[in-house]
Amino acid sequence: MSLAVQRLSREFRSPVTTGLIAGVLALAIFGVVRGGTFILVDSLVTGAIWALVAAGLALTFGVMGVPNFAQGEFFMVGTLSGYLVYTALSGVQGRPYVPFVTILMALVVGFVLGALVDLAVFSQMRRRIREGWVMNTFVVTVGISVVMINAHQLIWGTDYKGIVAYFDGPPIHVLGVSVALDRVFAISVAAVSIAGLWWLLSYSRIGRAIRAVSQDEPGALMVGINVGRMRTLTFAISSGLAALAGATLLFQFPSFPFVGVKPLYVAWTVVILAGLGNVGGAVVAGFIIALLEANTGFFIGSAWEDVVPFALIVLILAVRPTGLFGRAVRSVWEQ
Amino acid sequence: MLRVTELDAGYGFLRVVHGISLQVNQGELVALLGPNGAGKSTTLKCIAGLVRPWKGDIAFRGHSIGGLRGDLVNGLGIGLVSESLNLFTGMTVYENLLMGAYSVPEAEKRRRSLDFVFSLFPRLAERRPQLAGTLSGGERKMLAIGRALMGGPSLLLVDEPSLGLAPKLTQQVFDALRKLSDDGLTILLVEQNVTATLEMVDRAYVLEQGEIVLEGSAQKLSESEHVKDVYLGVMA
Amino acid sequence: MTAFLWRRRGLGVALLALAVLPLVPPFDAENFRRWLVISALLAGWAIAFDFTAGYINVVNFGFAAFAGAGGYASALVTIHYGLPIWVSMFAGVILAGILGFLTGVLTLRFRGIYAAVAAWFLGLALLGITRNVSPITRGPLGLIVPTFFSTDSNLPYYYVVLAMMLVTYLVLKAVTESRAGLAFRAIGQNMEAARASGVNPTRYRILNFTLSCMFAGWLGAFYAHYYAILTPDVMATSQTVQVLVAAYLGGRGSLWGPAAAAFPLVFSTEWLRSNLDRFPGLDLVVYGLALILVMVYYPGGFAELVHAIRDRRLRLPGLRMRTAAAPQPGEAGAVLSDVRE
Amino acid sequence: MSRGRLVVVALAALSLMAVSCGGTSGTTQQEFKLGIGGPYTGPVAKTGAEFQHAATMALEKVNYKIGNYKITPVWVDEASDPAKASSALEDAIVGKGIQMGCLNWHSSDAVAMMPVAGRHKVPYFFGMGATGVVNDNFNKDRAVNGYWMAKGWPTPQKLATPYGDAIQAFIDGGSYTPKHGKTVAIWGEDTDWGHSLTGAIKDKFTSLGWTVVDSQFFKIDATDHHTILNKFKSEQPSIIAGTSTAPETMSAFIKQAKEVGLDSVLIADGLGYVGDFYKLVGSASDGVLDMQPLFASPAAQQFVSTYKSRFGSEPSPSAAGLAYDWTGFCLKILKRTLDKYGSLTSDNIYKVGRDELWTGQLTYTDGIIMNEYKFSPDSIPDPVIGKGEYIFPVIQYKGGTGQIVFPPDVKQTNFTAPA
Repeated sequence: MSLAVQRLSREFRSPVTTGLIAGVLALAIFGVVRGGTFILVDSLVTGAIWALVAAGLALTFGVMGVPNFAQGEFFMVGTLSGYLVYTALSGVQGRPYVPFVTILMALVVGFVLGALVDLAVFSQMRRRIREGWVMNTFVVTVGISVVMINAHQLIWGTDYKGIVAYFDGPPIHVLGVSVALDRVFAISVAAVSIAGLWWLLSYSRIGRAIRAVSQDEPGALMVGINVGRMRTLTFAISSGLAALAGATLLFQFPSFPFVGVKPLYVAWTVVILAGLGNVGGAVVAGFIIALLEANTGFFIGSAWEDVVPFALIVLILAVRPTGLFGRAVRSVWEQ
Repeated sequence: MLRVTELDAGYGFLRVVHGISLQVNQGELVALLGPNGAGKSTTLKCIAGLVRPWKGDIAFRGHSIGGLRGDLVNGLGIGLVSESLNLFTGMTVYENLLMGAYSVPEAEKRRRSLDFVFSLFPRLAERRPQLAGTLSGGERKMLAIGRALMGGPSLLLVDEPSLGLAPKLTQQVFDALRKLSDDGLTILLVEQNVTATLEMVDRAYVLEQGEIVLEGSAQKLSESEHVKDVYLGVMA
Repeated sequence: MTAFLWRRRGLGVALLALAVLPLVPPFDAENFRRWLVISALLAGWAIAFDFTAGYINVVNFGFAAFAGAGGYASALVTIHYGLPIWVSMFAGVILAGILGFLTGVLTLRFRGIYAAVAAWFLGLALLGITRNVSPITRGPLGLIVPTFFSTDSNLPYYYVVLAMMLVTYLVLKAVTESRAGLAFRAIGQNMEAARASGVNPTRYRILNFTLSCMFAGWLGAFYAHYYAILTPDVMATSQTVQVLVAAYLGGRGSLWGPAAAAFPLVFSTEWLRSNLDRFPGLDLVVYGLALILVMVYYPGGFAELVHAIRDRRLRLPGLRMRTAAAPQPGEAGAVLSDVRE
Repeated sequence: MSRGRLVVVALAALSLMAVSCGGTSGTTQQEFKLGIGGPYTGPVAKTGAEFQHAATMALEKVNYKIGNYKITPVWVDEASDPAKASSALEDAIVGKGIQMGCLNWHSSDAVAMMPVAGRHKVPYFFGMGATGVVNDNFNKDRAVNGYWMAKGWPTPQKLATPYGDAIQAFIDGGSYTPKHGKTVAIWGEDTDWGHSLTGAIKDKFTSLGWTVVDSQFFKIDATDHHTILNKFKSEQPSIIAGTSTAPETMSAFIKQAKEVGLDSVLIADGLGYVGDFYKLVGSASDGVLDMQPLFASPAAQQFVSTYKSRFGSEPSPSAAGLAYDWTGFCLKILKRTLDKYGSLTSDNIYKVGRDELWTGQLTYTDGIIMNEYKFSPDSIPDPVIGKGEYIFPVIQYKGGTGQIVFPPDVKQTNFTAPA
């Protein structure tokens, strides 16, 4: 705990951060007063989900230095395996545990696939590449993304494989805003997963080892950590999280080859705003992006929903080149 | 305990170490001396598995460990305190020490190691919840040594412990190393500070331009003309 | 100047070959001439892209947006002011140059992946703006653009784009061989060190971005007047990816490598697309796998292959003739520690 | 030595290119290659798949034969990219020797493909790229772009007017009273299609005296519409009308409209573009208005069941259905050409198109969607719209099936206003 306090107090010493938090609060209040409470509620729900999608991306970059352009495709894998599992369980649909089984299976599929991809691709690259690691892996993830999208089309076709809803029933009302049960489910899954990830990274032996690799690779080797295995594990966790998000959001993102495009863009926006490699920051930034989108959509028009955040992020970066909560992970990303 | 034979190593096209051989016996405190760029650190990294040797053999307790990955070398009981320390700057002192005992499964053993490190460096106990990145230079060095000790090594490799430290702090670190050696730990030390080192070690090798030019007991080396001319002369 | 040209005699041979190619079978068929046009256009873009990626080490991930902006500017000037296309193309050059300049200024403090992503986001914002200012651009409805020629062949288009590619190459190559080129490489390798040795990174980075975007916009104008239709999708990330793939497969930092790679790349992908049409998507799987394999096993790309042959040290994947030179398995840690110390 | 090796590399690259060029030979005398366009890869590949399946079924119906010609389909993948589309068409014409083209999806692709068809004088029929740019280009230079003979889908403006008329008819007939006066809010995907269709809807409603309270466009892949819908909710329009061609976007919009609790009449043009939308939307689609042709006739029902059993998914009337009919029309044109000229060449086919299709002499009445597909000198490149010809009725969904509620002469049921 004291660690978190230390970090927070350091963040707050920066006037930029303080100013930004004040700005976000102002935006939220403005939105609520001029628009309605739904801006706040919807931003919270959407933000939690974006945070989940982005956390894996941040983790992969922080630990492995891989800016993953294929993160959206692992989301796609999640929607697909979620759909296949859910329809396979059609005999027992309606039982409340079925959605949970579905998303857990998606998590497992994403995890295993991520591990395989790391072993087949990134482990091989690590043996060979000396310089330009970040950009080379970036290009490779572009290739992975192309392969996964089109493999989906070849094997499972182009149909929209989706569901109406995990949970039937009337929406619940929060602050006068109706929220469908599925979205309540999604925000709960997001909250639990993020808390789980946070616990894993902060307090477990493996989580510490992952952080150790991200902070100092030779140091990690020196204390006996199998760095390669930790990187494989990291990529697997990150892919698993993306797949989990995909399966959880199946009601909103039916599975088809290109379903990962939107989550990918959002995840990148969030991660850049937070500072690459900063998992905790990604969670906060997820909410900020959601709030920005909602306000833009309401006050300027939906068509501008991504123009404004993109432009704003570039401006924020101009003031603070490592993102809002960026750490100096220079040695990795300056290549 | 450690025997290095005809070791060649380097980076890219650049060969840094030319066929050196050395040996460290059980319980000894041995130093590898030499000027900057002589290949001392590279040798140490080869032993620790951070740099892959091009040629030659490294044997630990009779088993060849040349080219073994760093984490596996660590698992065999070889601890390394590198020149740049390689601390986990975003973790607390306590977490760093805990990471040092990463491959020690027994909680009891970990706790005993921790107590030992804290008794050796009481300063670290005071700094326990602080982030490693916020420590002073001397404290970092202590933490790096402490972290290496947490794994319960039977051989400790220490790279330039005096680097960047004030003489007083250097002395403290050297005292600690001497004490560890007296307690029976085998230590291989790389140093540029020849005078202070020769005062405390049992034996030493002098490495120049990747080759061993002199070796022998500390006594013998302090009396050698070459050492006097090149190193002690400069120091004086 | 003569010396400059003499050193380029290899280029002359290649160019002659490219100029004759669409006249000899089997390349003289219209579909292959079209592939040649696509290749030359991609080659030109890859050169301009490599000018930034391979020299100052910043990957302009918003590249297509700048190229597309050039296309839009040229198209709009032609439509509204009735200027000849040759003239209005320079509107594209100027607009893209200005945008490149602004991007250079905005991303000045960023390095590596941050600069890449900042350029990406700028590109996406530009795309969004293009889509939304529909009174001017017609947005997603698409802008019909006058074409260069009302000809029934791709051949004149090919010679136009080939000439444009050549000019792009010669100008950018001349810049990289001047003092500025040294400065670019210095900045690309280590900005602080470059600054310390008296190179003004600000000026050179902005210069680089501006030049690269100017040529991107110029070629973007060709795109507009060739395909006769512009939609905001020409600025999409997928278009940047095509250029990036050509540049990386070609090998960064040589300018000619990306250009040379563009031709076989376009031909093989179009061939796959044409012949695997029973399995839509299979061609892209092959393409993606090829990209992954090349990046994993031969990240130096085409240019390195040629250099290796010239230096007679052909290294095939998995076969290391100089084990000493190659980083060893599992030693990323060691490599990193080298970098850090 | 080194130079020699360099030459080897250069030759390798060149031969890779040359190999790419080889492989295809000219056509044999009795084989006729028919290009069938569609977005077979890319973000709307689902539509491409429906095209491919439907065209295959249409070809199978004539056993791949017209007279003594064997008809071979060549799939022209437009890949949702004008550059790729035009390249694919040129390759199909020159490399594979297609003599006629049929079907396409995007308007922007159509604009890039038109000059290619014109350059090689290969007539291309029934592209579904529908917006005004295609008409503009067609009319601008008919000598070249006229080879893009006829569109398979009229400009959205011509189609979208019935919504306004329908609502007016419901009001006049007493089955509907606007809850919040004559107010309408417009929504749509931010594409050529979305803008031109909603533009037409907007114009129609305005001309009928309605007030447009808001217009919102979103990216084609947006699936979170809560902001728009909550805004609409606060603005209280009686009707919200719009379109999206992306099923994930459309289904999310409709589900979220219900979640938010909008009480407006929802016009969602294009919901039925994907046959199995009900799997995604469920009961939230009850009461939604759309304009879709229906699989009504026994032949159409037969088509649906065959399609489902062969391809495992529900066909959509406007994608698979129309593609089936238009391919059938293409085959009829071939038949007519053969009868008239005795051989199938691009030139003869073009002449039949020009002399008989454009004049309205040659029409197609064996379709499963429309009664008659017909063109006229005034309508081209669009098909003739109207009763008995190309018409989309307004339908209202209930339990996943649509029933015609307008125009009155073909209506199957009465409009039900939302509670």
